[in-house]
Amino acid sequence: MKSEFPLLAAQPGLHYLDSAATAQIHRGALDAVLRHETGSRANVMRGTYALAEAADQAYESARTSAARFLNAAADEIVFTSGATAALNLVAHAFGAGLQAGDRVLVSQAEHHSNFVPWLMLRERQGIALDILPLRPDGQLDLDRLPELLHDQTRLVALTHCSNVTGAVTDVAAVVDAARRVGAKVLLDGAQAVQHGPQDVRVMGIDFYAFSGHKCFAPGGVGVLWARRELLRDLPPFHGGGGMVGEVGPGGFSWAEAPRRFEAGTPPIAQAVGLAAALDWMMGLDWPRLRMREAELCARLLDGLHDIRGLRVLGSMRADRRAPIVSFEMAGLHPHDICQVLDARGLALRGGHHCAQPLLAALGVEACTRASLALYNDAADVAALLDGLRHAAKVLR
Amino acid sequence: MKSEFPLLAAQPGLHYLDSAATAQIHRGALDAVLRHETGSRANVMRGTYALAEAADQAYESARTSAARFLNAAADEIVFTSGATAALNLVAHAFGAGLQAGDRVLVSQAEHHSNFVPWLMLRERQGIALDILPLRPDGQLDLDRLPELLHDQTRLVALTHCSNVTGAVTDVAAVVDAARRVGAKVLLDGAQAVQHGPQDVRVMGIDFYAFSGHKCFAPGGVGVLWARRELLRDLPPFHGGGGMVGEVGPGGFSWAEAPRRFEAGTPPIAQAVGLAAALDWMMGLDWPRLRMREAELCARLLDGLHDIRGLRVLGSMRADRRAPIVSFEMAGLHPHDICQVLDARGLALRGGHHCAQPLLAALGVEACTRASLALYNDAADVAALLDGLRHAAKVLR
Amino acid sequence: MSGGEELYQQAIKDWAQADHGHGRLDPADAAACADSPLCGDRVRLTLRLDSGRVAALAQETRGCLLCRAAASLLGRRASGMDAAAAASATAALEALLAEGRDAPPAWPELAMFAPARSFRSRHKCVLLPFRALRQALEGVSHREQ
Amino acid sequence: MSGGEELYQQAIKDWAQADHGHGRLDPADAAACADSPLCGDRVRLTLRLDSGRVAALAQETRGCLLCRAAASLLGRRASGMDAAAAASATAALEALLAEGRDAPPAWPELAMFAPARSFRSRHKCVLLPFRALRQALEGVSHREQ
Ligand SMILES: Cc1ncc(COP(=O)(O)O)c(C=O)c1O
Ligand SMILES: Cc1ncc(COP(=O)(O)O)c(C=O)c1O
Repeated sequence: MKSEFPLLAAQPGLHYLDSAATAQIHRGALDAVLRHETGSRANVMRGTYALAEAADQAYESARTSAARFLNAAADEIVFTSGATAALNLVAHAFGAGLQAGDRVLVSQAEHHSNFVPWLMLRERQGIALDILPLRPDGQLDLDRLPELLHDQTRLVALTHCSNVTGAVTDVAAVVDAARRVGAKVLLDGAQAVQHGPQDVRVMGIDFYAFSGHKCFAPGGVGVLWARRELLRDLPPFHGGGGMVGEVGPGGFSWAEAPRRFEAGTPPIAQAVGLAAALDWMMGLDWPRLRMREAELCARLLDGLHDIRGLRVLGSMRADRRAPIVSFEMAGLHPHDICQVLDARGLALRGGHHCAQPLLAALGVEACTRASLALYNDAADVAALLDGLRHAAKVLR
Repeated sequence: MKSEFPLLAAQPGLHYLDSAATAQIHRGALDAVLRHETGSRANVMRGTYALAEAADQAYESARTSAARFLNAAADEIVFTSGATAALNLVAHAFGAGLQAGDRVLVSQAEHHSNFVPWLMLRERQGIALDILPLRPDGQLDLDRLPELLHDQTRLVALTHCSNVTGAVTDVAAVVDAARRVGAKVLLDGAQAVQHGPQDVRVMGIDFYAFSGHKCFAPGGVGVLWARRELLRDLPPFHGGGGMVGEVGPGGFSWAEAPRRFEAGTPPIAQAVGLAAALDWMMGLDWPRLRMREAELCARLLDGLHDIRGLRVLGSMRADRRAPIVSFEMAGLHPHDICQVLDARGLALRGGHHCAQPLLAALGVEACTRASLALYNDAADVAALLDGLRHAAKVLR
Repeated sequence: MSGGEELYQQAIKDWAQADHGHGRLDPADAAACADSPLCGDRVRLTLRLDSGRVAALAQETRGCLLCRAAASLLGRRASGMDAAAAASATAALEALLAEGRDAPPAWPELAMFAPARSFRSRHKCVLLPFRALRQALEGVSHREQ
Repeated sequence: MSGGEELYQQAIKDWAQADHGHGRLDPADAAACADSPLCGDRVRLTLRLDSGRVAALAQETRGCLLCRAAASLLGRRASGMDAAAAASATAALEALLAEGRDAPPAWPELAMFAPARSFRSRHKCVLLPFRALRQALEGVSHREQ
């Protein structure tokens, strides 16, 4: 599998364990970018010459790929510059309809990208923000949902999968509770997508957001999916070329969704690269890959359990989590740990992982994170466990 | 020159005359993207491992290149997803400080991306929008500035160069007038940058925005430059990872500029590609290239002048315009013209070019646009002139 | 870069030139305006109806030759159509453009649009008047992207 | 992937371990808190001053070994420094890290940070306590990116 990822193929000594930050790019995605830029590069949407038609078709067919990946319709797919931009889009476009008295529910487990936009919405519109707490095992405390959901709750905006603990949200329970108060449900899928295609219909949610760079695709592109009925009525967020009907000094009319939300020249080659990555992913045997990822994760958790003074954040069970494992080592700072690991070709990240509320809830200031993707193998896990023992020696 | 542009090199029969929509990518920019994705791909800002350090350095050094291109400082450069995103950023971050009674001045020559965000700001904050008219020759009617600028004018947001008429704005006169009422000046540089490096200090402006895909670089990346003193105090626009200090349920503190404005994972490889394109451009002989572009433009204007029933929008003089030439042909629709031209390998765009107010001011519904860049030559111009004569025959 | 000229057969130019049904009915029993914001084409239809069927159609069209030819064709041929007929003509035209189907016996003139098949960005130009007619007859709004 | 371990010489570990000057002065004549929002390091300094010179320094540091070693070094060595001395020590440390300069005679201990040269993301860890000291003495706020 590593041979399909040019960077990993070129650096055989590298144990890349930071896919939760950015996954490596698949060669198919890189080739697609290259092919597009050298064979079909033009602006989209308005040109009638052959190159522009090719660019248009490539871009719209990328939309179709993204839709298939989520089991959605193409006209429900908005291309953005990333998950963060997608989440801000919802906070502005959906948020514009909210006012004092309305409530939004988020959780302590959110990445800042699904937390700060709601803090900002609270400042802008005077809504109330409810915060679902974590259980000590890192799972969202869904038992608290009934008391935190109100008739005024308009949106439940939760992570699909924590970028720190790997905890996977019980979506059915969330949707069920949210529907009871008539709230819409947004899932931040940034961490979920690299572990396989998703089904927004089966989940029964309303919004889904993710980034290309976390699913083996180029950076600079992301996806917001929203139910057609919802998208149809939302006001635009960014203004600019392509999202309007008529424009004059008196105002402007809106283009239809999804164009209404794609002001300006979109990331065309990046969307084409994303589609190549998603198409490739859709051809994989995910039940098998998920089992493999879970096995590696279990092996990692087992090994970490045996390291003295090491504490894993969240559950020690591999079955209710994605293969993202963060930990503390008594008396050792994550930066120092990562530095020593780097000397052995182990690429891990230490810090607050843009999840300060989560770290605060777990009583941690910073932690070290190992995240596994489909290209990781048992040797990567073994090297990490070795490396951590070594780091403890070097640093103490 | 065409040999340095992979798409043009691969399609020798192509007369690409749509660089105002998207310029072709320089091979150096494409190589830089490829090298980055296969050698230095990691997320930026928080990793300490070697790959993350390399990514960080590449990204920050891209910031330095963009700064050099504008004669600015690196910490004044905000990477965005494009010019449109940069303009929306200003409309929100600077716009947040405006209120009813304040005024913003734009012009009839603006691209929708520098028009709609201000219409939206007017809706949000109740500011007044003043609109500088065009002269019949397509130039901004700067004589009207004194009467349209008020003590309450906070911002003058104008295009540096029209994407329809090619008219170049007399920046010194604008800055002079704006300073007199204490207004800041924003220039939309989207069309200017492909014709050479710019000097924001000499221009004496406050904000400058442009896109990578229009200056021989990848799409999905753009630049907002703002004066350090201004940027320091502006509130953030998008919320998310990387733009915060501390985050908790009570709120968040801001990171320093420029990070404050770069929520989420930025377009890293795209910024690296942009830097390669800008570095390459900075090594060119621009006085010579500009003269060459002006000569080609003059040749084109001359030739168009001789075609019966053809009317050029804006000035017939090549010296006060960038090599962007839009025209009408009596009784012929731009789409039909472009279609016939396409059959001869001529890539041109017809329509309103996202500039409905400008077309309305010039009394036109749609027009055909030929835009020249540094890789175009006399053969491109000759083919176009031939093609137009032919189109008139085919379509009438 | 291929065969864009075949598009402009004499038939298309003639239909566009003829501009059948040009004008506006006032009063009208139904009306629709379909536009393509991205290319600026616009078709304004006004209809007189007789038990749900077109008794008279007038069109004001701003657009390219393809769009104008299609509008002019409706100006000549729409009489007697009801919503179902408009839907089926539109579907036939869509199938002709997208899937390469032949023109249906009821609409032999549609064959003149066959060369537009390979130019996807132009399909909407041809379809706009037909979509406007459906919109007017079905009373639903439709705006083409 | 290169030589990350050399960073952690015994000297650094010893200085960090020793944690010289740990604590907080109350009342204090000057104070500063410098943090690195991106990695979570934080240094809180409290000072007693005597005609602009450090009479006593206390530090509370949360951070990595490099940051703690640098803070502990200040805890031991800051006495007698004024703003100019803090500025020049900081500059010397910056030059040592960024340009490969030697440690200045007045600050031989800085040599222990030389292995951090090739790890640019760690420079700020080492510099944070020094920048906090400048901030406290100059009364200007400084936040490290
Ligand atoms: C003058 C002008 N301003 C702004 C833009 C918007 O740039 P982008 O679409 O790359 O965001 C364009 C390009 O279409 C333009 O020509
Ligand atoms: C859970 C989660 N949400 C959102 C984001 C933001 O994604 P991006 O930085 O690609 O916009 C991330 C990635 O850092 C994440 O892990």
